[in-house]
Amino acid sequence: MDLNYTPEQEAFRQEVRQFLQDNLPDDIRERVQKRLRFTKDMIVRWQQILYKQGWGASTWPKEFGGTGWTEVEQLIFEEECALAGAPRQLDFGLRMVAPVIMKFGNQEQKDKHLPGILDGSVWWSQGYSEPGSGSDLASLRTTAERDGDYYIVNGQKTWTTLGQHGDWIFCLVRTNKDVKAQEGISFLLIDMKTPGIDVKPIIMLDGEHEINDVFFENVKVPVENLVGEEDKGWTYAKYLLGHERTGLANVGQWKAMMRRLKEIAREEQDDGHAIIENPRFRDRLAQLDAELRALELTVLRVLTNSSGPGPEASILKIRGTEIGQRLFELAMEATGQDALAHIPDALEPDYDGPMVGGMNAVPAAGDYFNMRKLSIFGGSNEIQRNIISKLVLGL
Amino acid sequence: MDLNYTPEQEAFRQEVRQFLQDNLPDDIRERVQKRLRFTKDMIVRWQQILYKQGWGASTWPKEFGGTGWTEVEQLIFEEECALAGAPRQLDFGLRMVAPVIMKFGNQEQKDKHLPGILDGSVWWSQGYSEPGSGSDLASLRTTAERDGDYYIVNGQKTWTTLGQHGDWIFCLVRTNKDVKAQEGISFLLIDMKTPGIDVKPIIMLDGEHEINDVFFENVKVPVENLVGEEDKGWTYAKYLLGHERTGLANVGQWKAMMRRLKEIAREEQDDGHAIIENPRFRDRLAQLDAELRALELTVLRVLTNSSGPGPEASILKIRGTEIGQRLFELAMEATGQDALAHIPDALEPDYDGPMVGGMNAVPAAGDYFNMRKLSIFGGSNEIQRNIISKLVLGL
Amino acid sequence: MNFELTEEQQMLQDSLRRFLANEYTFEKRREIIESGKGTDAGIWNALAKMGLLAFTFPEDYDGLGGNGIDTMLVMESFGRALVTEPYLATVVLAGGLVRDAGSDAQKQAILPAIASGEKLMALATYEHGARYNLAHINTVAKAEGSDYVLNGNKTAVIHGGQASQLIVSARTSGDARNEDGITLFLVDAGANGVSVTDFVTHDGFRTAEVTLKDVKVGADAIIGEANQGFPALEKAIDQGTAALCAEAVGAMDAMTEATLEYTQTRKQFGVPISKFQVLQHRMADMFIHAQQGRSMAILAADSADSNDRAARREAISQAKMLIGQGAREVGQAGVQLHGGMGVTDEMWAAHIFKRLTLINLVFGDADYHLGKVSDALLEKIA
Amino acid sequence: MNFELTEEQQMLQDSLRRFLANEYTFEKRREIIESGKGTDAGIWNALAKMGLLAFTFPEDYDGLGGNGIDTMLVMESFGRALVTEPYLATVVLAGGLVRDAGSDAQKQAILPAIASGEKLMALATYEHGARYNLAHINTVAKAEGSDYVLNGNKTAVIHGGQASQLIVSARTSGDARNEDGITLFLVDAGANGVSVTDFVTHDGFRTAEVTLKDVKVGADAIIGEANQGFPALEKAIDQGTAALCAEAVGAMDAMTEATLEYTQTRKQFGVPISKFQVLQHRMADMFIHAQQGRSMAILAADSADSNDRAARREAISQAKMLIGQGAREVGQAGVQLHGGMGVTDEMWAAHIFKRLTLINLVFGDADYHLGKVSDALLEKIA
Repeated sequence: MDLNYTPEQEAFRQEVRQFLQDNLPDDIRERVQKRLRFTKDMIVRWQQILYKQGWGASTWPKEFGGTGWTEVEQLIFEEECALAGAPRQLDFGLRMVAPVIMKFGNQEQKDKHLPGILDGSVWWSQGYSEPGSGSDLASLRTTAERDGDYYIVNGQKTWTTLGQHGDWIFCLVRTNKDVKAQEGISFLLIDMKTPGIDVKPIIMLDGEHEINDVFFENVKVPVENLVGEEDKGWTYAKYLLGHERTGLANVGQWKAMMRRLKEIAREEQDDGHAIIENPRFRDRLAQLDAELRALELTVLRVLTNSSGPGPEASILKIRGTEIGQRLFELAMEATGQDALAHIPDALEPDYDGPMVGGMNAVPAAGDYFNMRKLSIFGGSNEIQRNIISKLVLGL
Repeated sequence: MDLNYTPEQEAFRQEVRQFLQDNLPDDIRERVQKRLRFTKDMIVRWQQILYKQGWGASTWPKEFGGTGWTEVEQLIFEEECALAGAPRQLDFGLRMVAPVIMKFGNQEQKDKHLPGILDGSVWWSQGYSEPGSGSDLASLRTTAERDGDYYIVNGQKTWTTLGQHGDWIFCLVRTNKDVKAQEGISFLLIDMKTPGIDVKPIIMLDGEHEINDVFFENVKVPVENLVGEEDKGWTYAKYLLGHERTGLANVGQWKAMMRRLKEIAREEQDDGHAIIENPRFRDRLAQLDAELRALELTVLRVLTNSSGPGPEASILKIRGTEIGQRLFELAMEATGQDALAHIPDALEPDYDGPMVGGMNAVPAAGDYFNMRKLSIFGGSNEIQRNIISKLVLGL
Repeated sequence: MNFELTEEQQMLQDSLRRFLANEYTFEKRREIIESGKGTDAGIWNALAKMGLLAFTFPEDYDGLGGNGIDTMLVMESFGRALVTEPYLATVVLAGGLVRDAGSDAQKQAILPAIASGEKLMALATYEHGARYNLAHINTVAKAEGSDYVLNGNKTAVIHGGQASQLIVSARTSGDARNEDGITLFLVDAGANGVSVTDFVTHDGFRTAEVTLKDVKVGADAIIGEANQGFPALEKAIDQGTAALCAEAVGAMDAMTEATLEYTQTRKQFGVPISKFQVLQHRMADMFIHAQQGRSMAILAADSADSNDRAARREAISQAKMLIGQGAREVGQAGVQLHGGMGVTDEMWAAHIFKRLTLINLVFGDADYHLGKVSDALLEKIA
Repeated sequence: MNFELTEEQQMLQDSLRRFLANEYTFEKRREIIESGKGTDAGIWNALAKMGLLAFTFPEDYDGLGGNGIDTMLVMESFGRALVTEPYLATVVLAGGLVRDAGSDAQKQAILPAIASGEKLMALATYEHGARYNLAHINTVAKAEGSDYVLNGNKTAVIHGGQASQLIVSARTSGDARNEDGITLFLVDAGANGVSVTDFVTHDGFRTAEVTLKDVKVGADAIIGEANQGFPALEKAIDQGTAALCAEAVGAMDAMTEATLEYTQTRKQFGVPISKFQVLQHRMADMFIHAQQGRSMAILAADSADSNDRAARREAISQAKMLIGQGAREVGQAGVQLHGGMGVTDEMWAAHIFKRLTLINLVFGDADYHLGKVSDALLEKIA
């Protein structure tokens, strides 16, 4: 065992750090680090910068234009990006639809779709969940009926994160109702400019527009946009879930947030002293710091373990989301009564109107509220514990 | 609403307190307050003293020799007894079998059994649980077959607390196998000197002998010892469970233990200071103190609520056991490494052998271990939450 | 020892709940909040007509002589319906302060006006950097002849933007953090040098930042005695804290009920999710928290009127601590059990969650009050 | 970055586990504990033959040059089987101290004798009233010519009653709580003036109270330098703490396994209780705690050899804190899920629970280490 990074890994980290210092635009960094409202533009611009460097897809193999990095290198890259204040790259294209296209798509699909994901020119959205399906994903009801060279898609998808910016959407649709729920599902790529698609905002509890309903009414999708075989979509979706080993832990993001939280703890005042001097607050911070360290080590254990990915991902999902939620809870509590005011305009960088307290308080409560989604979306933590019980413990 | 005790209640409290001061023997008080090993003798002697005062049964109506006190008076009495260091009276006779005999027994049974419970001359044990029955009590398999004027009892009871001292035992037995589980159960009173009864100790995890297995092999029980009707025993057992409203909260006992814990916190040293000065320890004590206060208020709310007893008893059982367990956990942690040594002989008052630390440490770990039973026995806290879900929340 | 409501209290509670159920719907509430006014004349006048705004004032000043328990009943009902009206600010904090510490002239001028619904007030006392320390006051009131000139900044002034008159704490002697030397002043919101910035809060209430620049008031603006304002201020905040505890209990009940209803409707894998044991136990725990909270809210309400400072403060801090913790657990559990719907603006549960969260932050969070309880314990037993 | 065991480590772990599974049964363990000796010659000699007692000693002294990770592997296996042998006291604490701070002559005299299994040792350092402060030492060593005379009392001397030689910390200068002025002495357990009282612990280990009354030792009994013993002492306790962390992880695994097995066997209401979702999730949480604990035990083992004091202490305290908390959760959950059987002396789970509980109390409980981590955080970022 050796808990140190190798000299090569350390050199790699330095290279990434230097690149970030030289290339991450200040306005983007500011938006990220102050936790201001983020925009499509900042994601796309950053993706283009990475693409120019050849780092557009840290998780892809080289043959598709990826970096071919090891998992530890990917982790280092993500961590450095997060610590530097780079925006998180968009998962839907890079880490969700691309692996499926690479593994199950045909050559035309690869040629058509992967470059746009890599260079940031095409914004992908996810069309899995439906009203009423929730954790029971296979109960989905959106249908795709074959009509000549087209599928006619009807139904509704929901929880489509950032779908308001979407150019394309990948969807699970029902192509066969006469078989078991899992066996009649297909995986379709759909151009969101196709007539009959209607994207409607869902306002989150923090008042922000982040997720959407997507309605499909007689949407004509060319059959060439079917990935793999008809009715086999559930297999591909499951492949995708199994593909994700450690990303759910979000260690890089949470380390960046922990650093931010420590700054907040030094800045926010408690009866004339920094709140870090308050022993109760500090104890909770220290506790969380240790738990985050344990999470990071667990991620590294999983990554460097020679046996393949397993349902341990559920552990990382549970611990990662719990730690993330508590980080934002502490950040809110640090700002005390300053967190009460809701000033959505102050989430824009050019805001110069009235405020309560400083910039630590502006996003504090909204972020805490928003982050409740972490333990719900992507398979609730209850579902994750079911998975551990069944697949790891054999109960 | 009025959260103050009435002048009459305060006067009653003073009367009880004075009586305890004058009549509770010092040797018994010492055993209780130091949490030494307790004996049959101390329970019986104390019961006799109470009996002489006319206070042998604080929960019974006057017609059977009880005090006829209101529930609030009962609570005051219990609290004062606990705070003074009186031993807890034996529930099995006073609060478990007696109410059943009063409600469902015939006059002969009342005349024969109640006086011995009241004056402490007869030690009752409980024969409900069986190996394998656990929370699913109705699955019990001990049989009583009618043979002339006798039932022939065969089977095994377990978790019989203090059964090693038992003169009589009340048992749920199966008298009919051809009906639903709950409908073939009878309630029998059995003299433990009857041939065929064998009491075997179960050693608890603290090394102490507190509970027992009780084996029945062709035990002849006169039919006159059947309470109520044959096959109706389940109803009587359920009556008993419903009868217990707030005793499960154990507020008096825990208030006494809280007082003791505060003494311990003043006495035990942390780097040359009393451990109460350690902010982490003190915070946990303060937290628990507040929770105990909330529990006490909840008990009083239930007691003085004009609507009858309900499944709220499950809340009190859960909170009472959780608080009790944490009291003993803190008491153990207060003594630190002194708690490691296991010196069972030091649980006797005349012990003068070697010790580690003082008398705070002697019972500390054993008590903590022993108290794990609180959330298991008498319907585990999981079962209690099931009850709340179903009976209170209607799920 | 008696936890029963009087017949009058029961009637009050019933009619208030009925009124709110009919008039203060989810949609109506959203309209009021989005109107940006921070209060709704129709609702407020109706509350005045029900006598609620006068309930805890003495009978000599158009009141009914009610006590902390009456405030509790009102606030609990408000908590169930997430009412955002300025009751806490106007009636409990400012009205309570004037009632307990004001002169006869001040009571005469203020209490009937509050009672009738025509006057809104607020308490401007917290300052930046102080966090929850009430004595940490840097706003200065300097004597000039028989007048005083106030300078300073106040934060977390609940419904300050809606008030026509503020009660402002200022230092007339001593250093920041001294309990001595604090004086309470009545200041008209429209007076020269007063500027009030009104903000909506995340839960649809209002808070204000108040700046005082050379604001001149007469000696008759002092509530109670100069330099001796702290005990009254502290007691007012204690009463406000007790009121928040009651509100939180109402909101916890509402959250539990909303969650019970949602989980019994929502199906997954072919059964209502309320059939999953893990969710059942979590709802049982929500219920237990609400029950424990109710016991402590009663204690807080009963203690809030007391002049035994140590006992009152201990009870209030124990209550706010346990209720703050319970609010967190119940709020988070309620959202979680609503699944994805729980984090959308559409769901009642999301709004309850936000209110429960912010109640914990107002007048001291659970950790702050744990510190108070812990310190008191040390004093008592060390 | 690599978390894989070497082939040798894997073999060591496999053969040790096999040995314990065959030879160190529940019944055998009970016999050993009830014998009152505190160690079993057969088991101890077998461990010696497997080379375990020498693993972490330098090759020059019959050792194999192993490191903290090797200690972790041994202790984790011991934790799984609840081995009560004096490995921590003799090999990790005393052996480690002599290895890291002893003179060549001391190493020559001690390490091979430990390695062969013939010599048992213990570290006598904690004192009553100090709780977990290692520098709080009142035992005095007074120079008399070239000799030293020791007087004082030591507590929590793990396996002190089994040791033929003790390492005793004593103050040669400075006040209680000073890190400077502490000297470490080798003291024969049979020396004049040494009295050792042996106690069984609740979990079947042994602890001793040691009294030193005018105990005379030569200057050659000093380990390292006079007055400068604290860093070595602290490092030894850190290494012991890391070892306890590993042991706890083994015990947490054992508890999780025992609980999985029990709940799949035990039926209630006609089904194995492992089918109840609430119990399943609790077992999932036990598993998560054990996994988190394993990550931290590795960190502690890796850090234990380090001379970067601040980093080592932070890692050790973070590990002991999280593992202490995990041990509590896993221990309590395991007992609870065993139902009534869980609180009887018959059940394996009850014995694991007791060991997990006491591990938390040894060398600082979770709160103590939280305090250390919290203080370190303040230093780093304030």
